[in-house]
Amino acid sequence: MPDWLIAFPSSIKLNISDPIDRFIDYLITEWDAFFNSITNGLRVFLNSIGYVIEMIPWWLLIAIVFVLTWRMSKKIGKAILYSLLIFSIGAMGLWELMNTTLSIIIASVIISIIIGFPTGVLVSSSDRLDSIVRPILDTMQTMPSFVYLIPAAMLLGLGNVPAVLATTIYAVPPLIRLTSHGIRQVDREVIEAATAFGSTKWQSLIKVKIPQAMPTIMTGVNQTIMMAISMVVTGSMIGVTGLGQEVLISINRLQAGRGFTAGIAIVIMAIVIDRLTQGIIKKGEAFIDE
Amino acid sequence: MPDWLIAFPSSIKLNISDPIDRFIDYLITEWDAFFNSITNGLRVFLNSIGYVIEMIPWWLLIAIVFVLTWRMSKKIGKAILYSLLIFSIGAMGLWELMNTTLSIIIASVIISIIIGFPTGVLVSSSDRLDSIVRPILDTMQTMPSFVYLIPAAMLLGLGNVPAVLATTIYAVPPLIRLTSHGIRQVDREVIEAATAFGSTKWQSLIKVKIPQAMPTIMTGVNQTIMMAISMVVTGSMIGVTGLGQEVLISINRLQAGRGFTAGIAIVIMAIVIDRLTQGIIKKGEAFIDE
Amino acid sequence: MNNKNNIILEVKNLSKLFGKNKVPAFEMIKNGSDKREVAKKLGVTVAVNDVSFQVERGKIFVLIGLSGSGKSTVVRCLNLLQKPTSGDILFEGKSILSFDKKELLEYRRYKVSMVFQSFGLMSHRNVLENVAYGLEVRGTKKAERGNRAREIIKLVGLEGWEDKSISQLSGGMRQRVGIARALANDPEILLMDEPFSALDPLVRSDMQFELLSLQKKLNKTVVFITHDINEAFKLGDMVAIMKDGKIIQMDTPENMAANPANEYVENFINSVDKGQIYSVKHIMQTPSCMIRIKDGANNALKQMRDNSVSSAYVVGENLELIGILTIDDAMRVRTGEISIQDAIIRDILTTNEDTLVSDLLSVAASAKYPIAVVDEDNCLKGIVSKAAVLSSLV
Amino acid sequence: MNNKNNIILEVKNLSKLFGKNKVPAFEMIKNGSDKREVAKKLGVTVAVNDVSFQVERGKIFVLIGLSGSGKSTVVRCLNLLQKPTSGDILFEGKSILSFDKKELLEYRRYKVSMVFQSFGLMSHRNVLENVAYGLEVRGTKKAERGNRAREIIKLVGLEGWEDKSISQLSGGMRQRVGIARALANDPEILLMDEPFSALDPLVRSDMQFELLSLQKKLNKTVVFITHDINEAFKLGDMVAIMKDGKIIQMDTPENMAANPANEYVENFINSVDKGQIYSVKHIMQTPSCMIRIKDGANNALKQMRDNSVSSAYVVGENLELIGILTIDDAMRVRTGEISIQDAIIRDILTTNEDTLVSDLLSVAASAKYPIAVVDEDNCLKGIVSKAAVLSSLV
Amino acid sequence: GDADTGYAKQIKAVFADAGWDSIRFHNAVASFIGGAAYNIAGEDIPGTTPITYNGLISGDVDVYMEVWVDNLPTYHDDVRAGKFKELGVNFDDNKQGLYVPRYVIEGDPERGIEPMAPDLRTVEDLRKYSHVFKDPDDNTKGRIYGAISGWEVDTVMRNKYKFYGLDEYYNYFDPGSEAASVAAITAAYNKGEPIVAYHWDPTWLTGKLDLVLLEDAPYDPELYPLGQTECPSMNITICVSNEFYEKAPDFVDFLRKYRTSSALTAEALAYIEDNDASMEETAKWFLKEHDELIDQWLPEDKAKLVRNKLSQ
Ligand SMILES: Nc1ncnc2c1ncn2[C@@H]1O[C@H](COP(=O)(O)OP(=O)(O)OP(=O)(O)O)[C@@H](O)[C@H]1O
Ligand SMILES: Nc1ncnc2c1ncn2[C@@H]1O[C@H](COP(=O)(O)OP(=O)(O)OP(=O)(O)O)[C@@H](O)[C@H]1O
Ligand SMILES: [Mg+2]
Ligand SMILES: [Mg+2]
Repeated sequence: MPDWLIAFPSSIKLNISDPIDRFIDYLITEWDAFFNSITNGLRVFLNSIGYVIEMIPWWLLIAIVFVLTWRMSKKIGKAILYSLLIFSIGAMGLWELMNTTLSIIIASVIISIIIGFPTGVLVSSSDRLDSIVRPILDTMQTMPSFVYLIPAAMLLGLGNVPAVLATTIYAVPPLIRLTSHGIRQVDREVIEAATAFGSTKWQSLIKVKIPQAMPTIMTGVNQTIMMAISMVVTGSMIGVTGLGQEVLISINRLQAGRGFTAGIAIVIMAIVIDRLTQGIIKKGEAFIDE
Repeated sequence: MPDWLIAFPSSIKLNISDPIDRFIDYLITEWDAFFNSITNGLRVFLNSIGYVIEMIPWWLLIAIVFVLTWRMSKKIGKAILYSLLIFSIGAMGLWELMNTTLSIIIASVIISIIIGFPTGVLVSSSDRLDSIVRPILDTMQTMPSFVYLIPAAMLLGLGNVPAVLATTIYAVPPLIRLTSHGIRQVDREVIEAATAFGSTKWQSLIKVKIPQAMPTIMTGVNQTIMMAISMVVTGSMIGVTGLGQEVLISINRLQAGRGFTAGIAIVIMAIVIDRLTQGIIKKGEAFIDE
Repeated sequence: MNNKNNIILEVKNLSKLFGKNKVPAFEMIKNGSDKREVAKKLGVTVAVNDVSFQVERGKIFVLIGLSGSGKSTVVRCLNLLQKPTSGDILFEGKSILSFDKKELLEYRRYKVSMVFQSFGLMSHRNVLENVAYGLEVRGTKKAERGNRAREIIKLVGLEGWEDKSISQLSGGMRQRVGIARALANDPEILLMDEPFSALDPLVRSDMQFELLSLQKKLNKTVVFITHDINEAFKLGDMVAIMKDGKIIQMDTPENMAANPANEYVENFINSVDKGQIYSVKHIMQTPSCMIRIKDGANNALKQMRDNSVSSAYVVGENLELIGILTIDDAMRVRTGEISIQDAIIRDILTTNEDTLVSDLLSVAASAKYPIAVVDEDNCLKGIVSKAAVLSSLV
Repeated sequence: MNNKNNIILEVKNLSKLFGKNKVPAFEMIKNGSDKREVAKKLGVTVAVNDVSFQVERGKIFVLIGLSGSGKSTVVRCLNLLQKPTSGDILFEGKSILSFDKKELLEYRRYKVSMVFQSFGLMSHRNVLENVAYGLEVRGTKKAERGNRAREIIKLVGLEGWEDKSISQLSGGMRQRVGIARALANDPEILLMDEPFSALDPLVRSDMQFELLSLQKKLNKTVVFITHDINEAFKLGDMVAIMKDGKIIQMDTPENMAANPANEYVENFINSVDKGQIYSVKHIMQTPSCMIRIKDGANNALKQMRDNSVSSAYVVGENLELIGILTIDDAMRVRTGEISIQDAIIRDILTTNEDTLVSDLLSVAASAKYPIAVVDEDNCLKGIVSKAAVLSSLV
Repeated sequence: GDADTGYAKQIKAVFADAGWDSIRFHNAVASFIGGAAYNIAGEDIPGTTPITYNGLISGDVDVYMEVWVDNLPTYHDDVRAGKFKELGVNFDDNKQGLYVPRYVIEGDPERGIEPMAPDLRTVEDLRKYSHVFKDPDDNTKGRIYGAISGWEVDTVMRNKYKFYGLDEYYNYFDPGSEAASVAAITAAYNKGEPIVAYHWDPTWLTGKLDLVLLEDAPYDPELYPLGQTECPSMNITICVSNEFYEKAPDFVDFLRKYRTSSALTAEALAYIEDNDASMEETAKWFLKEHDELIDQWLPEDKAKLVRNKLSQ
């Protein structure tokens, strides 16, 4: 059996690597100013979030978690549990690191929701758009973040800005997908009723489709938060401090226990943020119509 | 204002790091045989998948993609497009690497579906279970894989086995969540009708709930595939060769183009696997009842 | 008839509350508070309140009542789609609440099928697969259940639509798929929650006919909810009227129409087409003037004058009806103009006791004389006058 | 009446096909193929096939027909929930198909509201919010729309349920929420797709009454689908019967009941309670014997004998009804026993031409003589005999 | 003839590919020689430093050609505990410390870059130039790109930063990973911007870019951990797992003798970079180029086998 029947013939060669390199070089040299301005804009946003979070004394943050959980779940047990969990991050000596990580996560989640939710809504409205967007989302989720992080770091510098960008790229697809999916699943009859009463597209969206799709959209938000938090370590690989850095340090030092401690802190953040977001969105639904 | 009012008081100390270390040591020393048997079992499974994939000549794989896409979408254009995409991986010189990566992904996705789908179904049936499982899923998704990869590598050795485990841990939560969510969203009346006709729990599940929830479950499968593929690079950090390694090498050499080339190959795999899975599941639905 | 063994379904003091605070709510209604008070005070909806009834095998039991009065809830308790808050339900003397899992499954699979008020169809299955669902979960073979389903689909007039998806059907077609699904199961008890509400009169009367013949031929028992009083009275062997979760009257259609328990029931059944309920025996009168043929013309004339009527029924030895003699003809017989035999008008309208008044309408309208009611032996039982027909319709 | 300006809605050659291959299917039906053939050959469902009608402002236009005959589809075309495959729909003379986005929105918001066959309620909103939906999208202030919605909720008998979620309602209650939502909008045209199908007779007749009074008072136009022929004939100013996507007869209830276009229509409206359609003018006869009071007893006797009747109607100078004179009394007048004035029975039953036969039933049953039909001026127009009443009900 | 008979007895040797090119290069050389002369089937296993190091302990990795001793806190304890065998030093003439691009000091007329810190010689001199190495996140201070988090040297660099009072003028920035650090240096270099960053030599980067190591006080083992002296050149050792040590004594003997230098390694890295060559090609080229090494490392018979193989 000839070799090419088994192994892929090596004579066929597609080289996209060089053009990509040239393109990146071009970006770095020609578009520097442009990327700088993006960076600076984002940096201001990030810094202000960071600033606010820094400002909050530890006991206030715990109190906020307590009150929010209580008001949302109406269960004092839950409220105490979540406050204790957050408290334990401090007790593990990771309070400052948590604050840093928190601001990155909050920024990424905010940006993801701002981008993902409207995009999902848009995509739900057209099968054509969906079939265009779907492979893009696949790409965003599976293109290894390092591949674009390093060029991004070269364009934007190391630190929070490219980390937030990469986190957003990775975290936004589930929200887009689930928003679109949720809206598509809404009962046709209910939408028809809305149409029949003279709802504009916008009105049937806001007043009918989105509220009806809310449970699914909330699953999307949850996934987006999970994805964003799962990028914490990756972010630390391009210079973000915080819990991710702690994980990297302990891994490089082969300190499994220390790594797990930081990991647990991250998980606690994830659980608390997830619960609060779900609660807030549920409450928020009530206000969506006027 | 006293310092402890702002900074978390450093006198409060919770040390979980040492107990964790001791626990891992205990696992390594006492449970070695147990983990070895797990490893060996999994390795046999992985190797057989790998073996099958190695066996398939490149043109046959492309033909399979072509035929499957064609039969599922009934669109020859799509079939040609996907075949060309797979072909281009070969043309980029990454065929062998793709094969290696493919077997890991396929194994992880199969295991994820085998675990995630029934778990999701189970979780959908009980709110109590849901509130127990939800934080576990949050943990699985946000605990940085690095943290458990080192102990896992110590327990299970380097290579494919811990990589598949880590990938599964990371990839299975969206499927569980969306399966449960989808089933919970099924119209109560339709389930009632099934009950009224004397369906067992199993029958209403198989014949009504799952088919009705299928679109949402499919979104879950898509997310699981995406997550699994996004772990390719992490897998290469514990001894898996393939496209992930190619990405790591190019990153370390700052060869963005080469990294993107490997990344694009990964993305192509993602897109094709996703489409085929969605197609197969859609077709499969027809056979689910008897 | 009222043989205990014939009771297939017995509902005993069934109550069903929705909401929290069920225990205090239960206390409240026990102490005589009504639905509205309980709802206001505790936020508990009393859907069914201490309802008891028995359904005989092979009979159609109809529930009617105001919207929201708890009919659907009662029926949904009968196959335990809803768990009663209190009370008991006996199937063939055995409490269905005590059924274990397997018994309940068997009960639902073989004993009882349901037509849902809002259809409850499965959108992922086509018409055929929906109809075959009950057979499928029982384990009937694919070919067999396909045949059976096709048969029933034909029966409900949806032949040719087997492969369509539910979303392509009109409202009435969907309802018929729901009916077909329940019929396909061939259960002993059919629970039908407003099964014909979306059907046009032609299809509806076909369906009614099918239901009646099923019930007659195969001795099926039916619990039927409807808002159409005519339908209730046409189909029901026993009709119960519900209000605010209670049964306020339960009786046969005739008795109910004749003796409404109170003004509410009267109002409720006001719109009924009474000709459809009343049979001749309800409106016939004793013939005021009946003469034997051997009595002769003089006697006849005397009797007519005494009763101040202008015609008399002539009967034979055994009271068998022979004909009518008018006062004019009787006079002519007396004057010898004609013989009594010739004078009797033999070509007269007769009917029997069980004929529905509505079926008598056309006859009565054109009849010159009151209609004679006879039994199988042609014995005269009574007469029905035009005026009686008319007034029965009021 | 048939003034062009009064036509609020005009449907011209409306067709609606479902499925692919619409163009060849359209050819087929144009060439006279019927629904079934098209479905078989091309898999296209012909839901509506060349339907034309006009609806006058302030009238109720009723669509009836077999399940699946295309009624819902027609109505859904009227607010463009479904886009017609061909044909045109004019609202106040303007094609709604030519409406731009904004016009269509205004049309749906202010001109036309719909009650859906399967309710189409929004499960994430409570009863009040569902009812207020139409007002909300218009931009009505929260307080105002709340008041308006509460008012309408009361009207449909759901007071106290404002805050409940839809899943807590019974079938009939849900339907009433759907009705309330459409009414709250106060549109010019109400499209009602079997709006009362899940309602019990009491609530239903309340609703019918409300609908009629709305239509009368506020000059609303209604397009109404129902399966209840009585309802159709009771509410409809004009009734159209559909079959297989076509209108096979369109007429006023009386005409339709009197002259069904074919056997199908006859069968279809068979179950109708004809007393509800026929008014006295349909069944009254010219009095066979009418005498003037000044004519005297002899003349009266002669006329009665000529017509072989036993009583005669006595009228005055201007044909105004005075009373009845029986043949016995006339003889007594001739013998001088009593005066003609005393002989006339003045306490007789009268009615007028527009009374429904059903309303005459109770009177007719107890009446000794035929009932006199008079106009506003008490002039005798005709008489109605018991037999006529009876035979009109057949 | 050897190949056929030996095929059955081939010993598998798993080489750690800890993620950088020089270790891959040394793997390729050792692998080539193993294949040619010791019936060794070499195979790379990819991973990060800590994971491959763990693999060495657990026996998943057989041969570790470059153990950066000072980056592994437990290394000396582990060697003492006998968790694996240290065979010797691969090379020890490497450098590490704070680097700046040469144009920062001297300018680059070709690219039109003026000298930005003409008097910059030592680490201490940095105090004067914080305005040159501006921190984009904090315009009051400069930025020093530090070592990789968790490496031993990171602690040293942080101490140094404090010791010289640089903390007053600079933020110590943790780049997080090698790739990020290299990306930062490369990006700055390509744009001709100033940067001061921790790095080490040899890497392909130091081979490619013209970087200057800032001077520091002479090495003193006592003071070094406190950051007060220059970094010593680190021992880059070769280690094998205990199992492999038993299994392939001949090959282990060869590895014991294996020794290169920074210069040699840098040369090979440059070859890779310039020719886009594969590791195997580079190994062959390298052995041909430095034929003398074959004699230094191998007994005569084995050397012959290797030369035979090279000439094929
Ligand atoms: N979305 C659709 N897709 C395909 N076919 C449809 C669709 N909607 C309606 N049809 C078909 O159009 C025909 C008319 O349906 P329509 O709903 O108008 O009937 P209808 O007169 O309202 O019947 P019913 O009294 O049962 O509600 C039916 O044959 C139905 O199957
Ligand atoms: N799931 C539920 N949760 C709360 N209340 C309910 C629920 N189901 C029914 N109810 C209430 O129970 C009462 C009886 O409802 P049911 O459906 O039995 O009425 P029904 O007699 O069938 O009325 P209809 O003729 O309108 O269908 C209603 O007041 C209803 O609001
Ligand atoms: Mg009901
Ligand atoms: Mg309809």
